[in-house]
Amino acid sequence: MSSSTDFLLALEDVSVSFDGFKAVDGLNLYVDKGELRVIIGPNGAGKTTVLDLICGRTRVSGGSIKFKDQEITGWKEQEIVRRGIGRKFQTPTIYEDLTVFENLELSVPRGRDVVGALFWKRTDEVIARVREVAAMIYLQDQLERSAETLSHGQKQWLEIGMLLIQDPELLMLDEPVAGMSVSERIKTAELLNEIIKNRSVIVIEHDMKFVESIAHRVTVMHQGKVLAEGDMATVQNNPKVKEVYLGH
Amino acid sequence: MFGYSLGELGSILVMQGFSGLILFSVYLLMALGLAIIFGQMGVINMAHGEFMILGAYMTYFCSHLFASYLPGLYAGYFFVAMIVAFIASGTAGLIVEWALIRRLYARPLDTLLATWGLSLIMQQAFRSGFGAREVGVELPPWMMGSLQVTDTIEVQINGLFVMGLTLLITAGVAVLMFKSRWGLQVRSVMANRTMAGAVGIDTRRVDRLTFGLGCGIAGIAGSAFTMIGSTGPTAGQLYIVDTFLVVVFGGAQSLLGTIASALTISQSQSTLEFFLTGSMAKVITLLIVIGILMLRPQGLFALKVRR
Amino acid sequence: MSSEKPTGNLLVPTRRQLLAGAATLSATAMLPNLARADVPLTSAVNTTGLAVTDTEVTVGILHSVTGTMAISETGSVEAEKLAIDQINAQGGVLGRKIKFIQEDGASDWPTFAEKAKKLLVQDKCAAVMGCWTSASRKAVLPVFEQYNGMLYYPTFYEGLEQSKNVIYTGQEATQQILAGLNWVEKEKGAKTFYLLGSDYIWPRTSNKIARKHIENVLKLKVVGEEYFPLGSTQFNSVINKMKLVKPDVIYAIIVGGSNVAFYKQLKAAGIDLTKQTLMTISVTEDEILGIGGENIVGAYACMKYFQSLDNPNNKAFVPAFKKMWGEKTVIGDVTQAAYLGPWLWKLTAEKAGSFDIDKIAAASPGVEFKGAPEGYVRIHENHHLWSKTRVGRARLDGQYDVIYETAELMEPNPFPKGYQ
Amino acid sequence: MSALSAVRNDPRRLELIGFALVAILIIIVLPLALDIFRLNLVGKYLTYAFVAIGLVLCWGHTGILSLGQGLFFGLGGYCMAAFLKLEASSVANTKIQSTPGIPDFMDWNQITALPFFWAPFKSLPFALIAVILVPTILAFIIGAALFKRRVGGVYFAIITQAMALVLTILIVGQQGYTGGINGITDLRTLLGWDIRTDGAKYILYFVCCVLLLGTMFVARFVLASKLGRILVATRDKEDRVRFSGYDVANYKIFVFCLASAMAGVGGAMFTLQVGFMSPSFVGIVPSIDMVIFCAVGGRNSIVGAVAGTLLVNWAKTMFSEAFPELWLFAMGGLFIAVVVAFPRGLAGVMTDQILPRLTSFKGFKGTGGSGAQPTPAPAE
Repeated sequence: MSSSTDFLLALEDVSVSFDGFKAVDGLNLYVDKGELRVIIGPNGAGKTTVLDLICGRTRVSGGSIKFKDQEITGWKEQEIVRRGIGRKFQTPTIYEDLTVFENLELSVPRGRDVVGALFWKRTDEVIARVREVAAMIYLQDQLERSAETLSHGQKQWLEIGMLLIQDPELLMLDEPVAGMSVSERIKTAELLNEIIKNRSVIVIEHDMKFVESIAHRVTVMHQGKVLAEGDMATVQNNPKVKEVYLGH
Repeated sequence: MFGYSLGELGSILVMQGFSGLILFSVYLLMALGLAIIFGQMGVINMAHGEFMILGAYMTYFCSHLFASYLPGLYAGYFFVAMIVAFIASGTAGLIVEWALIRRLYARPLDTLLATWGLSLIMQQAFRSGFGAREVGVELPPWMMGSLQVTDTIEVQINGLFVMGLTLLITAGVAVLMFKSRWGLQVRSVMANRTMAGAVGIDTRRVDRLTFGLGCGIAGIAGSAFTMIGSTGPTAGQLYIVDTFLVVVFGGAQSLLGTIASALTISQSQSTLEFFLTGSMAKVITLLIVIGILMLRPQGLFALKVRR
Repeated sequence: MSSEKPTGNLLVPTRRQLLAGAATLSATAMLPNLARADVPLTSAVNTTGLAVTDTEVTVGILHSVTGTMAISETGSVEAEKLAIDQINAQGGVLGRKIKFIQEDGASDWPTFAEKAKKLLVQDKCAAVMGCWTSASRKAVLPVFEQYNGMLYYPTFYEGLEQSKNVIYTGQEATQQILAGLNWVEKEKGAKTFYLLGSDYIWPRTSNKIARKHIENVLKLKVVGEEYFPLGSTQFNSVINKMKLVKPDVIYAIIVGGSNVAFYKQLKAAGIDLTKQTLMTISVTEDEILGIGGENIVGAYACMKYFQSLDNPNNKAFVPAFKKMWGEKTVIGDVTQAAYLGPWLWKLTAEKAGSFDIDKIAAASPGVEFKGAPEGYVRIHENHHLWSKTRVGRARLDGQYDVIYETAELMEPNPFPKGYQ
Repeated sequence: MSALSAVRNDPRRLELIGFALVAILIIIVLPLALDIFRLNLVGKYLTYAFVAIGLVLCWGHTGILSLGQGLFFGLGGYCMAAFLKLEASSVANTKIQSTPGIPDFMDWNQITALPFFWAPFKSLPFALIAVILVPTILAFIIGAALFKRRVGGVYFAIITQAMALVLTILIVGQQGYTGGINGITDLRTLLGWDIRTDGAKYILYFVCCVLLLGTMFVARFVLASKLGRILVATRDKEDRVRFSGYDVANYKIFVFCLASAMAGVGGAMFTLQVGFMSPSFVGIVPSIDMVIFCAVGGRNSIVGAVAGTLLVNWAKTMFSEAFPELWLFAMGGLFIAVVVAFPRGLAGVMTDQILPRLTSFKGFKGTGGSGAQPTPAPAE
C-alpha cells in the first residue's frame, strides 16, 4: 500500500526487534495535521519505542515512516528535529547545570552550527521569544533559576517549553504529567490544549482521567501491535482492550 | 627470509600457531579479570596490571618459602602459589573496593583516575617491598623444556600449562557467571541496580565480591606470567593497554567477545611478528584493533538493546 | 598489600643510615688532616666557584631511583657511594672530604636534564657521577657542556660520542664487541650469526658494528636481525625463526625486563644454551638476578668486568661492596664501571692539583687507576678508558666463569672507521 | 540583558580576577622570586598547562576524556624540534658524520639523505604552522571517526590511550627518522639565536606566559559563548541537545581539535625551553599525568587547570628532591584524594568552601569559574 499524502505522519508496517524480541511488530499509525493522538497500553507494549523510531533514536528493522510525505527512516535525530518533530522524554530531560533562560535559549532554532554557536548574539528578539514561551509554561518568573532547583512538574514544563520554542509541527510527549500534582496536571492539560492549536501532538499516557481530559483519538498498543483505535468511548468499550487491561 | 622449504614452512605454521595460542591464553588470562570488573561493573581499573604483579610477587614469595622449608614439595609449589596469589590479590581487591571504588560507581571515568593513583602507590609499594630490581621466579623443573612432536615441531610445556590454566579459569568464570546463583545476582545487579536491590539482593556485597574476584583472577594471571614474563615493580604497566583493548574490542559485557577478541589480537600479532619486526607487528595490530573499534564501537559481541 | 612485605627491604634505609654514619665518622676521624700543611688553599684549587670549602668538596650522584630504570641503576648508585666512602676514609681529595648530593632521574630523560642542571647551577657540584641509558646521557650532555660540568658515565654504550665534559668509564661498542666476535669465531668455529636487540640506539648501533665486523672482517654470515619494543615479553616467534635457520651463534642485546622473558622462553622452547652458543653484551650479574641462573646457564657474555674476576683489587672490592650493601647483592660490569668514576676523578684532581673543570678535563688523558677491580684502566685522549675485554660463561648460581680475556688493553674508538 | 545575566556575571568577574592573579603570578612574582634555573622549570610546567586547559574544555565541560593528549603535545613538540634539529645539523656542525648535513641520529642509523617529510621543516613558518595543524588534523581524524559513531566516555578514553601508545612505539621503532627513544636532542639555535643562554630562557619564558594567557582567553571566550553552554548541555543531556536540532558530533570534534591544538602549542614551547623532545612525553603515563594536573586544579576551571599544573609539578619536583623513594606514594595519594574527596579540584574548594566565607553573595554557579559535578557521557 503506497502512502497517502494528506497525513502529517504515516507509519506503515513498521517493525523493530531487539535480539529477536519484536518490540514493535508491523505497526500502522497515521496522524493528521492538528490532531492530538494519545497512545495508551500496558507496560512493554512498545509505546516509547514507537516514539524512538519516529524521532530516529532507534532504527527501524522494517517498514516506512513518512513525515510530511517524506521518508525519514534512517535520518539522524537532528535532521528529523529540524524537519519539525519535537520529542519529550519520559523523565524530564533538561540541562540541570544551566538556568531556565539558558535552557530555552539553547533550544531556539538558530545558530545550530559550530560557528553560529561560537559567535551567537543574545538579541532582544531571542530574549523576547524566550520570555514568551516561558510565560506559556508558567516559568516567566523563574528565568534565572538554575534548572536543577525546579520542581519535578516545572522540569516537565520546561522540557515542553524547550520543544515549543522550536515551534515543531509534530510534538511527541512521553508521559507529560508523570509525577505531577493535581493542580499541575490541570495546568498541563490547559497547556496542551493551548499547544495543539497549530500543531499535531502525540501523547503517551497512563492516567485515564488525564487522557479523557485531552484526547481526540486514542490508539491502544499491545505487544508491539495496534490493538484498537478510535475515540475514548469506543476504545474503552472494546472487549480486547478490557481484556488487556483487566484480564491480567 | 622466505627461503624455507615446504616442510619447514609447515612446521613454522604449526609452531607459530602454537605461540599464537600461548599469546592468546596470556591475553585471555589478563583480560578475564578486567572483563568482569569493567564489563560487569563499568569500573575502569587502571591498577589491574599491579594486581597481576602482586600475584607474581606472591609466586616469587612461595617459591622461596618452599625452597627453604618444604624442598620436598617444591615440584608442586606453583599450584599453592596460584592459590596464594588469588587470595592476596583478591583480598587487596576487596579492600580497595571498600576503601575507594564504591565511592565512585556513579563516575566511571573517575574510577580510571583514582585507580591510576592506586597503581602508582602499588608500584612504589612493590619497589620498597621487594626492591627495585626484577626478581627471578624459579620454576619446578617439570615445567621447563618442551615436547618433541616431530623433528621440527616442538611444543613448550609451560605454554601448554598456561593454556590449560586459562581454559580452566575461563570455564570456571563462565560457570560462575551463568550457572551459579551468585552469577545471576551479579548480572541482575548490572542489569538494574535499583531493581535488584528492591528484590533483596545485597548489591554492595555483590559489587565487592565481583571486584574481588576480578582482582583475584588478575593475581592468578600474574602468577602464571612468572613463567614467561618478568616480575618487577613496573612490569604491570606493560599489560594495561593491551588488556583494555582486548576487553573493549570484545564488547564489554560479553565473555564470549573477550575470548574472541583475545584470539583475533593474539593471532594477528604473532603472525605479523613472524614476517615483520616486533615493533611494527605491535603497531599494526593496535591500529587494526582501533580501526575496527571505529567501525564497530560496541565491539565484536555486544547486545543490542533499547537505550 | 603491606602484610606480605618481607622484612628484607627494610634494610635499605638502615643501610643508608649506616653509610651516613660511616661518612661522618670518617670525616671527624680525619679532622686532624685539616691542620696538615699539604692541604692546598681553596682559592688555589677552586678558581671557578665550585662547591669546595676548606674541608669539603661536593659531587653529585644522578641516577634513577624510581621508574623502570631503577632496576638497573641501583647498583651504580651503591658503587659510587662505596667509592666515595673509601676515598673519604683515605683522607678525601686534595685534603677535602667528598660530600655527595643525590638526585633522582626518575627514569625520565627531561628529569635527568633538570636535575643535572640543578646539580651544576645550584649545587655547583665539582663532578657528577651518573646516568645509565643513552637517552639520559644525551639529555644531560648539552647541560654539562653549557654549564661546563664533569660527568662520569658508567654504562657500556654505543659510542659515536665524545665530549670534553664527560669521562666514559664503561666500554664503547667496538671495545665490547670485536674481541668477543673474534673469540667465538676462533673458539667456536662459528659461521652464522643471528642478531637480536631491544629497539633503541645502543642495540641497533652495536649490532650494526657486529654485522660489519662479521661480514667484512671475519667474512662470515649474518642470517637474521630482529628488534623488539622495550619491555616486550613475547619472543616465541623469533625463537621459532631461529629454530629454522639454526644459527651457530645467537647474538643478543636485549635489555631490562625483556631479558627475563627472552631467556625463559628460550629455555622453555628447548634451546639449551650449553649446546647452542649464545653471546650477549647486555646481561650482567645484575640482570641474571631477574632472569634466574637456571634459565641462562651456559650463555656467553662479553664485557670488561665480572664479579668472579680473580685479581687482588677485585678480591678486596667485592667483600667491601657486600659489607656495605649486603651479602645478597651482586656486582655487574656497569656497577664496577660506576665505582671507577669517583676514583678516576680523585686521581685526576690530584694530578691537576685543582678541582677546576677545565683543568680536570685537560688532565684526564693518561690518568691511570691501578686499583681498579677490573685490574687496570687508563683514560684515553678521547675520554674513554683503555680496558681489557673478557668473555664469561654463565653459571647456575648467576655468576660468570671468566674463560677469556684480551692480552692487551683495547683502545677505545668511539668513531670506528669502517663500522659506520 | 544586564538584568538577565546578573547572576552569571559574578562567576565571570570571579574568573577574570583569577586570570589577573595568574598573570601577576607568572609574569611578575615568579620571575622576581626565582633564579633562572627554577624559572625555566616553571616555564616547563606552564607548557603542560596548555594541555590542561584543553582538557578543561573537552573533559571538564564536554565530558569527553582523552587519555592521549600527550600524543598532541608530542606532535607539536616534535614539529618544533624538527626545525631546530635541522638548523643545528648544519654541514659545519656535523662534519664528523659519514653524511654531514643531516641530523646525527639519522647518520647513526645509516640514513644517507634527508627524508622527504623532514625537508619542509627547514622553513620556520612551515614548522610553526605544523605545530598547530598536525595535532589538529590528527585530532580531527580521530574525533570524526569516533564521535560521528557516538563513541564516548570510557571507549574514547581507551582508544585515545591506544593511539598514544601506537605513536610512542612508532617513534621508538623508527628511530632513523625520529631519533628513537633518545628523542631529538641537542637543539641549539632558533634562526641563529642561541636558545640555551639564560637571556634566551628568560625571553622564552615570557613568550610562553603570553601564549598561555592567550590560550586562557581563547578558552574563556569559547566557554562563555553559546557554544560553551552547548558543550555543558552535551555533557549532561546529549540526547536533549540532539533533539534540539544540534549535530553533537561536530561540537565534540571542534572542542577536541581545539584542545589538541593547544596541546601542540604547549609541546612546541616545551621543546624550545627544555631544548629537546623525546617520546617520553607522547606516551600513556604523561598523558594521564596531564589529566591529573587538570583534575587537581578543577576540571571545570581554566584558572584551576593552570594552578593545578603548577602545584602538582612543584610538589613533584620538591618531593623527588627531598625523598626520591617516596614521591610516588605522595602523587598517588594526591590523585586519589582529589578524585574521591574534591572532584572539582582546587577551583571547587575555592568556590564552595573559601569564597562563600569571604564574600557576602553565595552559591556561584555557571560555566566559568566552576560548574556542578560532571556526569560523564554515557558509554555507548
